[in-house]
Amino acid sequence: MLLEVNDLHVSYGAIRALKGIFCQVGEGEIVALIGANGAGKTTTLRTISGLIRPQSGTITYKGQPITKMPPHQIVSLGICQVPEGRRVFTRMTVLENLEMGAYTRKDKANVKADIEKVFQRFPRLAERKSQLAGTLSGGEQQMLAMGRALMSRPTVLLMDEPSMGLAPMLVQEIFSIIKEINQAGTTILLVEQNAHMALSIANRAYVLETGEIVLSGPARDLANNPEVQKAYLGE
Amino acid sequence: MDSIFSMFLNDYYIQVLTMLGIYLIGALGLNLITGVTGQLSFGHAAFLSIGAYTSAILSLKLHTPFGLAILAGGLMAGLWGVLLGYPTLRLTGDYLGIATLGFGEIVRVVFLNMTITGGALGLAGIPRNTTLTVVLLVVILSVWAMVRLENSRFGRSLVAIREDEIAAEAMGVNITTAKITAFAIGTFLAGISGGLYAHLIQYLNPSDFGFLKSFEFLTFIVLGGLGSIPGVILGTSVLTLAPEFLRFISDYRMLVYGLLMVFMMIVRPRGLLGGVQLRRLFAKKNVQQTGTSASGGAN
Amino acid sequence: MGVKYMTKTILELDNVTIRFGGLTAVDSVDMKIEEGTIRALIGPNGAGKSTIFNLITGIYAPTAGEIRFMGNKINGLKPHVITKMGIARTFQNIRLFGEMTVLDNVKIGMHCRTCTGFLGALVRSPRVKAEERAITEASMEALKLMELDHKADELAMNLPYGEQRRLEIARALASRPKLILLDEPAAGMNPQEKQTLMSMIRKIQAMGLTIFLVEHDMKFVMSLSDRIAVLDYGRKIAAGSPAEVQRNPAVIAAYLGKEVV
Amino acid sequence: GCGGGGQEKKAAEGDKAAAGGDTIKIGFLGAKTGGHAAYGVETLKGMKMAAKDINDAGGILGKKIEIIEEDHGSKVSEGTNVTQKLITRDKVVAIVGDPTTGITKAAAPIAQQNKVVLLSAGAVGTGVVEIGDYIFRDTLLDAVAAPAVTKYLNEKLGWKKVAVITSMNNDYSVGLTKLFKEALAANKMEIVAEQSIQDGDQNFAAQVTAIKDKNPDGIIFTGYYTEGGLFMKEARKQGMKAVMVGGDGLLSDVLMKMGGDAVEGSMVYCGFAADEAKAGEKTKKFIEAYKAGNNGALPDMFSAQGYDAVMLIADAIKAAGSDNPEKFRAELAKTKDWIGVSGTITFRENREPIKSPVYLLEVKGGKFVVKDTVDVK
Amino acid sequence: MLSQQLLNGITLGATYALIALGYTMVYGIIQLINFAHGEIYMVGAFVGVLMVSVFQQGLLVSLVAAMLACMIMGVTIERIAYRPLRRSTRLAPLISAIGVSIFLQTLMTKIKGPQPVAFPPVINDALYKLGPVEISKVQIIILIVASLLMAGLHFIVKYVKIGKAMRAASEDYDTAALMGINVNRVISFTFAIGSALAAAGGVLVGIYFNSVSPFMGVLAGLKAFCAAVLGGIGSIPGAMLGGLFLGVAETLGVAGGFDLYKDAIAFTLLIIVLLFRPTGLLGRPIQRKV
Ligand SMILES: Nc1ncnc2c1ncn2[C@@H]1O[C@H](COP(=O)(O)OP(=O)(O)OP(=O)(O)O)[C@@H](O)[C@H]1O
Ligand SMILES: Nc1ncnc2c1ncn2[C@@H]1O[C@H](COP(=O)(O)OP(=O)(O)OP(=O)(O)O)[C@@H](O)[C@H]1O
Ligand SMILES: [Mg+2]
Ligand SMILES: [Mg+2]
Repeated sequence: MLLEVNDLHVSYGAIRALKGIFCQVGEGEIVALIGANGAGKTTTLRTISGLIRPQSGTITYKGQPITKMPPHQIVSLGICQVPEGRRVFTRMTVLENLEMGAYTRKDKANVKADIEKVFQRFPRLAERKSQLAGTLSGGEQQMLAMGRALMSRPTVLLMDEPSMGLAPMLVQEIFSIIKEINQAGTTILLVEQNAHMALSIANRAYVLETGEIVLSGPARDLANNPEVQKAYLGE
Repeated sequence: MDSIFSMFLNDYYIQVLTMLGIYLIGALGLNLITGVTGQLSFGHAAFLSIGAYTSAILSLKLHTPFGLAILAGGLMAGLWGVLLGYPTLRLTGDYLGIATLGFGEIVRVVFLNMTITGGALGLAGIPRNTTLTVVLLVVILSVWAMVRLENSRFGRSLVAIREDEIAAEAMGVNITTAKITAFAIGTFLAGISGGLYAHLIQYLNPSDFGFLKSFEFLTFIVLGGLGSIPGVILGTSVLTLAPEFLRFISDYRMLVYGLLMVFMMIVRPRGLLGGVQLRRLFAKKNVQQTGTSASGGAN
Repeated sequence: MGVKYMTKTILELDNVTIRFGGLTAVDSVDMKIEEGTIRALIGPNGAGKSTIFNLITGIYAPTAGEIRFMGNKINGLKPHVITKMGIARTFQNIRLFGEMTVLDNVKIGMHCRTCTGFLGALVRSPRVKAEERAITEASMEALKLMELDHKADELAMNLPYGEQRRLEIARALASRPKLILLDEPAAGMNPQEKQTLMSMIRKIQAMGLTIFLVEHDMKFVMSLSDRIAVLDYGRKIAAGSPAEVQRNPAVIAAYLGKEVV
Repeated sequence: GCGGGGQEKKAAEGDKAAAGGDTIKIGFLGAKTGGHAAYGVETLKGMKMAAKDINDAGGILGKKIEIIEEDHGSKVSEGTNVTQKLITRDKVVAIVGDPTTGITKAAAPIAQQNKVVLLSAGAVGTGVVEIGDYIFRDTLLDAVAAPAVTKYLNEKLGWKKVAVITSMNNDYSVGLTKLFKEALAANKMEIVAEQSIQDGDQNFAAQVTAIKDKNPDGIIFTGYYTEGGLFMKEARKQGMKAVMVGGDGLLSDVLMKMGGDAVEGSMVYCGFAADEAKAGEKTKKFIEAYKAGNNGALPDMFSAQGYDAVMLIADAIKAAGSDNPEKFRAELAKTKDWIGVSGTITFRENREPIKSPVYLLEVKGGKFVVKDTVDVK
Repeated sequence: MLSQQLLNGITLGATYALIALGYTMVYGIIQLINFAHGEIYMVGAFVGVLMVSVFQQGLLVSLVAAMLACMIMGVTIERIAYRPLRRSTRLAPLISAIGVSIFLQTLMTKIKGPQPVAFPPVINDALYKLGPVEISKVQIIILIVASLLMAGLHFIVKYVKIGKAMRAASEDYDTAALMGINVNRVISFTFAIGSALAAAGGVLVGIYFNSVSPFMGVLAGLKAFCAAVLGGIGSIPGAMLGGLFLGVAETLGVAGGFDLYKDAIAFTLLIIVLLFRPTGLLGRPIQRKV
């Protein structure tokens, strides 16, 4: 397994957000993480990225423990994240934000080409190249956050609700982009409220409830699971 | 009352406690401006000095009765609070801080050059009317007033401004009026504090009200816990009493005092009593009360 | 309620335009919203929807055009004045008073309907006490409506995302608005939560309020709105009933991508 | 009404302490930290030396002197706290301090109310001893120095015509000019030119031009060192030869820095300067002891006056045969031609000190050296 | 002699600018009003004195030594007193900074005594005539050193990657870390540079005014803070401009005969500027996008 999470416990002060999470992401997979508000999805991703120190448990990447690594080192291993709530650098321009995404890269020429690629994917961003990211609309910021993560050419991409606030057409676009970069070799761990879409492109999925994994398996099986349908697919 | 105090406390303790009380009044004022409303003020000492000089001059030149002189000092400080607040409160964050800091320095320089204030020589011979009893009364009154404000429609609107100005405005809070009112009350208390100070120390000098004094007040409220009234009381007490308690280490006193500030901040980053509000201390009781009164209304 | 049948215009946008530097974010938009209806505004990202909300609530002033609320021109007024006149809103990026309790957040909503100043707070006369009691009761009611009353004493920042969104609505309701603007109220919610939210919004409508709504979840929008306006690059490209809009080729091309069922 | 009871109690406590203690406590009121620390620390050094000298010689009235040192961090409010503490808790019979006028004025009323002697070893401003009959100071006052120096200029240096330069926006300068003018009149000296400047000015061409033609014997400059240095520079540039005389406002190395060669020969008076060559026996011993304890550094005005302050108090106690402030206060007030390390001190009726000698320093080779000492009667 | 006054003002302003630069850098990233910055400047000046007097070094060596010593000190202070407070309210580290400032000032008073110390002569000061103005060697050195340091800083921030990382970190530590930025290192680096600049300022001012004291940092820190805000928080050219503005305003205020009101003039100007440009001279206007 490329990425393995073992018995992860995380608390915010008195609040126990994760109570022993186990999950695995294999090379080349798309793995979806679904669950209600406050289930602990974001917490899981932030812990993997090293932004939160777990109480206990281990995270390994290619067999190497990364649990105690600082976030920037984890990024340099190739694990990148599209954070929840966009988190663009509001006082920097769209272009500068994209450049920040390529911070760890040394190949300047390719960076330029990749920026062009992002602009092709999201023409809206190209139009607003030198606008301050803080004045972008919500959806535009979401596109920027996505584009910025792509700039790092990650091995593993963690995505936290990438479709939030996007127009329907763009939602479809985002999911096809996810598929596309996955096919190009990037492994993906996807957190989504839009469980329908998530399960339709994922290989496998985990269902999280109040800090624990309650269900897991191939995405298709989960999509057909009546409990899941009732709770997360609104059917 | 004062004679009762002096039966139990020697004059040194009385002096120290009186000073503590005076600082507390000023700190409560700053807490309303900075702690509750979130408006950074680095010029609080200026308002103390305005109150101090106003009341002292009234006492000296016009023999105004003590209480009246103090009140006038408070009102004068509040007036200047409004005059300063009006143009500057549209500044945000540190820019407001700097503007208030600048105002503080301007006030100091002006007092330094006025004849009625005695300029650099200072103003001496102010009658010593401030007693522990008076200060204690004013402290109790101020705490009471602040607790009432905190739990009112007005107090809530101030906190809302601190938390999110845009949302507060969108919810119908007139932020300009609210901020200026907070400034007026906060600086009024500073003026009262200054007046009491003048009538305790009996001597005023502009250099005692420089920006370092303003930062001292800020230290009181941040270390206690911004926006928390028990916090302000504790923070002010710790920081004004610590230099006295630390006298036994003599030459290392200020070294330790500096380290203590760093240490306390690191241990309690939100202040000693950050987030503690008197009301929340009694929260359970209150909830029950509203519960019963609500159901009573329904019946 | 009979309100629905009175076709009285509550909000009117007349040729409203705003520019940011060279960018025209909202371009000569006309709109009329009837009292008691649910109106949706949809459009691609960056079309200018939130900007229209900001214009209505006085956060931006239009470069050109006029906005009228119940016949009165409101552009140029301060946000708090507009709120007092009867328009309340929620924010796309949640803006709660994080360090205040849930109940206090809602009480702030009542601010413009009450009047105790700081002197009143000190004196605490029977009138003031009565007012405070009324505020608490009305706020609890708003919380009940949004099913948040059990969280009244928690700090707003400790609520999960979906509940924060509902709290924003409760807070807006507390200002007793005639018109309420909801900016992506369902974002970040799961399908079940969205269902609950829909029924809550219908309840709000039943109370006689007019609802103006921006949302990207088409199922949500289509089943809720009476009429829909579509914006693209700041211009209104279509308007009509949900069925009409869904079939409009321009809308499909610019926004929906394919017809939504 | 209430305060009265407290005071009586205090007096009783004071008596008890005076009778019962086996040490005589003298408090130090000053800054060891903060902006005024330079004055406080030096004062304290002098005080400690005095206490040591007294105790080594067997103390007074069979008791040792004990210095209670407290730091007020250069803050007025803490200064009053310290004063209260010294009086109430430590039961000192006298307080030496504060070296600055401001804090002295805040502390003095407390000492006065509690009938504890307060002797400032540094305050020179007005309105200090007026606070009450327990308040003293042992510094050189301009009112004493200016006439003495003027007389010296007239008699010893033969000056008849002078130019007077005042910095109009400087309280100190305006006041000093007034004192000098009175003294000049008393000595029948002529003011041939009078010019005003402002602190902060850098260009004095006009003023110098105006006085140059009057050919004064010397220039009396009452302002501060920065302007003094620059002023003399301009004077030399325009070919004036006369030297400058001023008060301790000119006493700073900055004078030489600003004036360079132009201030060679300029004269400045002050209350004390360590001058081993000309010093009397007592002073010489003091300087030696100070140097020994401070890596060869020389004592300044504050340490010398701090030393004298303790000695003055000790002698008053000895003379009164009691360390009760109410008794030795009177003896202290009678001090006349008392010889200390910073000079001879006499308290006038209003307890203002007349200090002798006035130290007249001269700039020589870029340094201040003692030119002469001027006795005051 | 307006041009002469202007020159004096610019020299004074250049030293303010040096201190303000460090201030604004730290300020821009961790939003900390680094009250101890003035104390670092003071310590820098003392290290300069020590190098010249005890180790008999020339100006350049002393300057570099002071800068190095203060770099280490600045980084250490950040580690101990500010890093644990990074995620708390903005005012918490301010208080901790005041504590550090009290500590350093008292410590220096203990070590060197409270008296001002004369800066031992390192350069023989000469005056040059430049048309209508006289400029001293010290002034020339200050202007040159300050310009070089500022140019160097500008280069780093504008063209070197860490400059951009600073701006990113200043907005959001977490997201910056998610870009692969070592936030701790960026912040340490900022403190190192800022403290070095302050030390340089300390040495230069020590030479200029020929006096170094444990209390010299208080007012200098305040002025630098004002200069930084005046220029626009976090803006490096702004800090330079703010420093110069303040220096010139003060000097001209004095020259105009408002000596007594010198500080008041500077602050009145400052308030007026802020009323017209609420985010400082070069600060970006705040965008209200909700
Ligand atoms: N900074 C924090 N402090 C305290 N509690 C937190 C914090 N962040 C999250 N929590 C709590 O931890 C739990 C898990 O939160 P998390 O954000 O991981 O949920 P989530 O599954 O991502 O939910 P959502 O779908 O709303 O994004 C929730 O109960 C939440 O309230
Ligand atoms: N203050 C501003 N300065 C510059 N451009 C702005 C500003 N505010 C908004 N814009 C631009 O105006 C356009 C409309 O933004 P708006 O937020 O209204 O979009 P929206 O329709 O709400 O989009 P979304 O669905 O993504 O939230 C966007 O392209 C945005 O970049
Ligand atoms: Mg989440
Ligand atoms: Mg929007």
